[in-house]
Amino acid sequence: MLYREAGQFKTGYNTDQSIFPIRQDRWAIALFLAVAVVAVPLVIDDYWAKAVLLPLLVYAMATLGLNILVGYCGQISLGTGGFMAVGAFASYKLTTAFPDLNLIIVLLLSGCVTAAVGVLFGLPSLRIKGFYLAVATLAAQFFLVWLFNKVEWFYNYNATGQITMPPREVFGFLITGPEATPAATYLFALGFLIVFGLVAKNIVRGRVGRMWMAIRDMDIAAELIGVRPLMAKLSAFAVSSFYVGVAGGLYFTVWFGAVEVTEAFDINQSFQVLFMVIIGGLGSILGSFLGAAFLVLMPILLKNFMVNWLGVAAVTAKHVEITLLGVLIIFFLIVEPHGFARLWQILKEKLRLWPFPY
Amino acid sequence: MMFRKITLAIAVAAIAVPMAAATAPAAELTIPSLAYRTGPYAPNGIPFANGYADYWNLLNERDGGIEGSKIKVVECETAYNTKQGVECYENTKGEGAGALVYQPLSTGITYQLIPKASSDQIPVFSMGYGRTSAANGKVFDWIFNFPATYWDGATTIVQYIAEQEGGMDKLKGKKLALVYHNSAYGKEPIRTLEVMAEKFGYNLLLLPVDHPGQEQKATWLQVRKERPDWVMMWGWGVMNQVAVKEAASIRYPMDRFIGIWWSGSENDVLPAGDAANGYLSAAVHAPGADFGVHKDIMKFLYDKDKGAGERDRVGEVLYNRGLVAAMWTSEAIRTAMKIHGTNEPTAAQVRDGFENLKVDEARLAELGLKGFTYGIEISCENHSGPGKAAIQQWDAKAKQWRIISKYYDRLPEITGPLIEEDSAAYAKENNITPRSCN
Amino acid sequence: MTQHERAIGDTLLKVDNISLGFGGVQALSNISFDIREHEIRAIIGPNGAGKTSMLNVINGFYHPQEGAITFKGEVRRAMRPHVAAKQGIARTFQNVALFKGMSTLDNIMTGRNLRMHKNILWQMLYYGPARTEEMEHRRRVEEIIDFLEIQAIRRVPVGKLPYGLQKRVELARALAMEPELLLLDEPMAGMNVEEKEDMCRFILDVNEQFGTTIALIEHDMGVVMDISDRVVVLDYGRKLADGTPDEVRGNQDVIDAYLGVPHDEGEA
Amino acid sequence: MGDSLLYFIEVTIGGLLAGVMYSLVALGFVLIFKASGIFNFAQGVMALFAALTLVGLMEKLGVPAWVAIVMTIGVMILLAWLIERLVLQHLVNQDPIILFMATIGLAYVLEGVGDLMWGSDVKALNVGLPDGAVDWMFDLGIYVTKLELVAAATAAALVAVLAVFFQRTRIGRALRAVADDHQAALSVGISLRTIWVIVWSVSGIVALVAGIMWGSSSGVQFSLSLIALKALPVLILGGFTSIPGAIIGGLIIGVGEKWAEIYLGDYIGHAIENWFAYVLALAFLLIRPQGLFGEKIIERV
Repeated sequence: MLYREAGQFKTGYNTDQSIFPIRQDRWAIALFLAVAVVAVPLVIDDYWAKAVLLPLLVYAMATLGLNILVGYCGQISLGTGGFMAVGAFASYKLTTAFPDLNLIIVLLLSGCVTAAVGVLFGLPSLRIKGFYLAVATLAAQFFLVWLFNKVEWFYNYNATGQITMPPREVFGFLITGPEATPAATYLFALGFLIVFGLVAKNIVRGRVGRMWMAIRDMDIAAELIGVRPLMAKLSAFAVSSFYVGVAGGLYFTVWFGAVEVTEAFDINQSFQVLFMVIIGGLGSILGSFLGAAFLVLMPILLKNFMVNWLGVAAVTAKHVEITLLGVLIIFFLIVEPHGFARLWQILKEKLRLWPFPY
Repeated sequence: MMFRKITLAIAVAAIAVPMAAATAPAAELTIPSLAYRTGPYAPNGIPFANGYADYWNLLNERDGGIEGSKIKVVECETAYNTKQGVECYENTKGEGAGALVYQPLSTGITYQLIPKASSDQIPVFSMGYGRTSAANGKVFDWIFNFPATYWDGATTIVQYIAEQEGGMDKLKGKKLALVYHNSAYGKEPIRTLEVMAEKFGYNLLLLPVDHPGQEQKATWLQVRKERPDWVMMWGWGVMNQVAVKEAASIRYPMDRFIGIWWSGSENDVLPAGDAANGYLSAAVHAPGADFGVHKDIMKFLYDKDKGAGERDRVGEVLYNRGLVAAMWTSEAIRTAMKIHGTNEPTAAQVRDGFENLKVDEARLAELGLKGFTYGIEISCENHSGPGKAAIQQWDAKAKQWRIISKYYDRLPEITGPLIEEDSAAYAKENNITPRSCN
Repeated sequence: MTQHERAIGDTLLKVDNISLGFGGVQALSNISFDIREHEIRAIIGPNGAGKTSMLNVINGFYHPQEGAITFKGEVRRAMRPHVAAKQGIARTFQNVALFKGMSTLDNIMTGRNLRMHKNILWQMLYYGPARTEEMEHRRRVEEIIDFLEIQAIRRVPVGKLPYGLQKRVELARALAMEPELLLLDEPMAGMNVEEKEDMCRFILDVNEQFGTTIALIEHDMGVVMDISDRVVVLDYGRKLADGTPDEVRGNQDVIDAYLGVPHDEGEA
Repeated sequence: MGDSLLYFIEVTIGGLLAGVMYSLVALGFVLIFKASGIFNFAQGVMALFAALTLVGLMEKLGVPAWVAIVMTIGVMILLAWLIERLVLQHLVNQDPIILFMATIGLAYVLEGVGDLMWGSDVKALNVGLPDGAVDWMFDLGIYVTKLELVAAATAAALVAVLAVFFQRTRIGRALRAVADDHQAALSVGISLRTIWVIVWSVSGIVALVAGIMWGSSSGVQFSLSLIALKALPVLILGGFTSIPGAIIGGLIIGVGEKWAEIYLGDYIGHAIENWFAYVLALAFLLIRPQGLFGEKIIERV
C-alpha cells in the first residue's frame, strides 16, 4: 500500500523521463544516499573499507563500464583486467610525474588514456562478433599485462615492476597511502561512483544509449536507420574503457595502494567483472551495482558465516565457498536469467500491487 | 519482503562478525596465518601452513605457550590472492588483543602490507621473500625479511657455481641462464645477477616464463640452443615441476640446474620421477624430520591426533620452512617479552623483539633444532639477517633432499648498494625519512 | 480511390540498369524505373522476383555490380546504409527488425538519431541542452505515436508486442526519421483484415499528411491496386511491367507470371 | 648454417606437438559448442576434475590405471547427466551468454567439489605413458618428447573415432543434425536432452584425455584447469564449430607462438607466447571473422 504511484501525475515529458519517476523511489534513493554519504563514514573502519566497501565501489565502477559495452552495446569483452591495468599505470605515471596534480584530475586523465587504448582494441569489433570477439579481446588482456610487466618505464625502473601509490591529498584530506582514513578513501571512491553512475544513466537514456542498444539488438537495422556502427561501437568501447580505467585507477590508488600487474590485473579480473555484469543484469545500471555487490559480498559472507559462525576450518570453508558460489550463480540464472536487475523489477511490480494484487 | 530482511540481517551480521570479535577481551597471543590451501599454489601452501601451525601448537601443548602465554593461531585462507590476503589482514588484525605479526607468504600480499602494516604498526615477517630492499631497517621499520633475501640467494648460488668451476675468476666467459616466473618475484634477482655478470664476467641469459607455466617448450628449446653452463631458476608452483621435467627431457645435467629456495621442494621434483635426480636448490634450512623438534611434534601432536597435516609429510622442505618461520617468530616474541617485561606484548613490542632477535647455534640446539639452520642476529638497520644459503640436492631414489654444501655468505659488496638504492627510491616516492639507528 | 489529391512531383529516385548477383545467382538484371515525389509506388512480383533485393540496393545494404541510382539528383551506385538514411531514405522490413530489448518509445526515438546533435559530453550532464533537445524530439515522437495510435504500448519492450503492433512500431520508427522516401517491405504481411485496413489507412495518411514518397512491396493485390499510384512488376530479377495499376493489370506478361503462382503471404 | 636449420626444424616440430596438446583441450569446447551453441567455460576445470578423479581412484582404491580410466569415464558420463538434469534442462532457449555464465557457475562447483573430494595437493599422474626425449631423434639433434608423440597419436585416434562416430552412427548423425537445426534433430527421433547428455559425456571423455596428457607432464593440480586459456586462441582460429579446425588451429597456434618466442623474442622481449597466440588468432579473424573452418556468417534482412 505504501508503494503506490496513484495520484502522482506526470506533468510533462521532463518528469516522465526522469530516472526515478515514482516519488517513493526518490525517497528511498535519497535515504540510501544519505546513509552511504553520512552514516557509513561515521562507523567505517579499516576492515569495512578495505575488504568490503572499497572493493564494492571499485568493482561497481568497473562493472558499470563493462555493462555499457556488453549490456548496452552487445560487444563482449574479456579485456577488462588489461584496461584496469592501463588505468592503474596511467594514474601511477601521472601522479609520480606531476605530484601536485589533483588526484581527481589524475584519475579522470587515466580514464581518458584507457578510453584511447580501449578504442584501439575495439577496432576489431567492427568485423568480429560474439564469442569470437570475446576471445579476441583476450589479446588485449594478455598483451597489456605483458607490456606493463616488460617495459620498465611504466614502473619507473624499480627493481621488481611493482608500483606503490604515494600519499596524496585532495582538498586537504589524505586520500591515498597507508595513513589515509577509511572514511576519506571511502567517500572519495563513493563520490566517483555516484557521479559516474549518474553520468552513465544519463548517457544510456539519451541518444547515444539508444544508438548502442540499437547496435546490440539488430546492428543491420540500426545502420539502415542511420546509426553508424563504427561510431556506436567505438564510442561504447571508449566510454566503457573510461569507466574501467577509472576503476583501475581507484583500485590502485585508494584501494590497494600497491599492485603488481601480473597478479592484480590478471585474466581473473576480466572474468570476475563479466560475471558481475551478467549476474547483475545485462543492460542495467542498477544491475551493475547489484552484480558487483553479490560477487564481492557473497564470498565474504559465506566465509565469515562458515568460519566464524559454524567454526568450519578455513580451508574447507574455502572449498565449500567456491562450490556454493557456483551453485548460487546457477540457481539465480535458472530463477531469473536476466539477472538481479530483473528480479528487482519483478519484486517492485509485485510491491506496487501489494497487498491487493487485483 | 520478510525473506529479504532476514537475508540482509544475516549479511550485515556475518560481515560484522570480525568487528564484534575485535572487542572481545583475550589474554592470548594472536598469530594470524595467511595460508593458501586452495588455488594454483595450494600444493606449496599446504605444507608451509601445516609446519607453521604445528610449531605454534607444539609450543602450546608442550610448553603451555610462550612464557606462559597461550598462542592462538588464526588461519585465514588467501588462495595466494592479494585481494583475499588484504581481506584476511583486515579481518584478523583486530583479533583478540590484536595480531602480533604477519607472515604474508605471497609476494603480492607482502607488497600490499608493507605500507599498510607499517602504518598499523604491526610487524611483517616476509621470510626469504617479498621486497628485498626491506632489508634496510632504516626505511622499512616494520618489515623483516631474514634470514636471506632473493639477492642474497643470487649471490650464494653464483658462489656455489664458482666453487664448482674452480673459483670466482673461472666464471669469466661462462654462460648462466635464469629461468624465472615473469612477475615481481621472478624478476627480483635480475639486477643482482646483472651486477655480478659485470663484475665476474659471465654471460647472463634471461628466460621468463609466464604464469602459470605449464608449457615451457620454447624456454627449454632456447636452453638447448644456447647451452648455458648453468641454469638458475626462480620458479613457483606448476612452473617448477614442468621446468624440472623439461630440463630432464632435454638431458640438461640436473646437477647444473639450481632453483631458489621456493623452487626446491618435494612437490617440484616428485612428478618428474627419477629424471629429477640430482636437481639442486638453494636452502636456508635443512630438510627432513630427524630433529628434536620433529620428535616432539610427533609426540605432542601427531600421536594425539592434533597434527595439522599428514604424519608422513612432516619434515618436507616447505613444512620445515613453515616451522622455522614459526620458530623465529616465537623467539622474537620471547625477546619482546624479555625487553618489555610483559607476557602480553603488543605488536609494536614484538617488532622490538624482532629488531633484537638473536638465535645462535646454542639457542637452536636448545630448541631441538641443532644444525637445522644457521644462527641469526637482527638489528635496527639490518632486517635481513646474515643472508646465508646452502645448496641442497634431490635424491630421487631415496626421495629426499640433502644439503650438500656449506652455508655461503652473501656478497655484501653486491647486494648492499642495490638495497641502498632501491630503498632510497622507495623512501623518496613515499615521503619516508629514514630513521637513524644509533 | 486511386487518385489522391496531391501533386505528384518530379522524379525523386531513379534506378538505371541495376544488376546484382550473388555468386552464380542473378538477383536483379538490368532493372530501371523511377519514383516520383509524393507518389505511392508499389513493387510487386512472385516469390524470388528480387523485390527485397531491390529495396536493399536502394538503401545501400546491397551493392549492385552494374547500374546507377539517382536520388535527389545525385548519382551513385553504392553507399553505406547509414548514408542512405542521412539522405532521407527510411525503411521497414519484411521480418520486423525492431530493437527487441528497447521499449516502443525508445525504438521510435532511435529513429530521431540523425536529427539529434548534442554530443556525448552534453548527454553526460543531461540537464541543459541535451534535455532540451531530448524533449523537443520526444514531442515529435509523441505526435507520431498519437498518429499511429500506439499510446498504450509506449513503455512496453517491443519484443513482447504482437506482430501487428510490431509492424506499426516499425513504421513509427521509420516515420520518426522524417524521410523523403519511405521503403515498406510487405507492411501488411501476416496481418488480419482489420489490421490491414488500419495499415492501409496509415500509409495513405502518411502520404497525404506528410507528403512522404512511399515505395512498397506487397503481396495483397487488392491493397496494391487500391493504394498505389504506379506499380512496377518484377519476375526472376527482370522488370516485367511498369505503369498505373490498371495498365499493369492488363499486361499479358504479368498475367502469365502470376498464373499458377499462388499468392503466398509472408514470403517474397 | 646446418645447425640453425636443424634448430628451426626442432622448434617447428616442438610447436606442432605443443599445438596438438592445445587441440586436445579445444576439441572438448568444439563438441559442446557445435551441438548446443554453449561456450563451455568449464572445459578446463572438467579436464582437471577428470584427472583428479583418475588419480584419486588410482591412489585410494589402488586399482590399475585402465580400470581407473574406465571408472573415470563412468564418472564423466554421470557428470554429464547431472549437468543436463540440474542445469541445462532449466536453461533451454536462453541467450548464449546466459548459458556461458551457467558454465562458469559449473566451473566453480567442479573446482570446489574436486578439491573437497581429492584435496589440493599436487599429484603425480602415472598411467604408464612414456617420458623423456625420443632417443634416435635426440641423437639426430632434434628434441621431441615421447609424451608429445603419444599425445599426437592419441589426438589423431580421437579425431578418427569422433569422425566415425559422427559419420557412421545414428546418434552421431543426430548430433550433426542438432548442430544444424534443433527441430530437425527432434524429427530424427532422439530427444534434445539425450543428445545433450551424450555430447557432454563425449566432451567429458575428451577432457579426461586432455587431463591425462597434461597431468602426466605437469602433475595434477589446480593449474591444470588453466590450460583452457591455451585452447581459446585455437578455438577462434579454427572456428568454434569445426573439429578439423581445432586440430589445424592448434598446430598453427603452436608453431606460431614458438616461432615468435624464439625468433621474435630477442627483439621485442620474451614470454610473448601467451599474447602472441591471441594476436595471431585475432589477425586471422580480421581476415575471416568466422575462423578458419567456421561456418560463414550470412547477414540478411
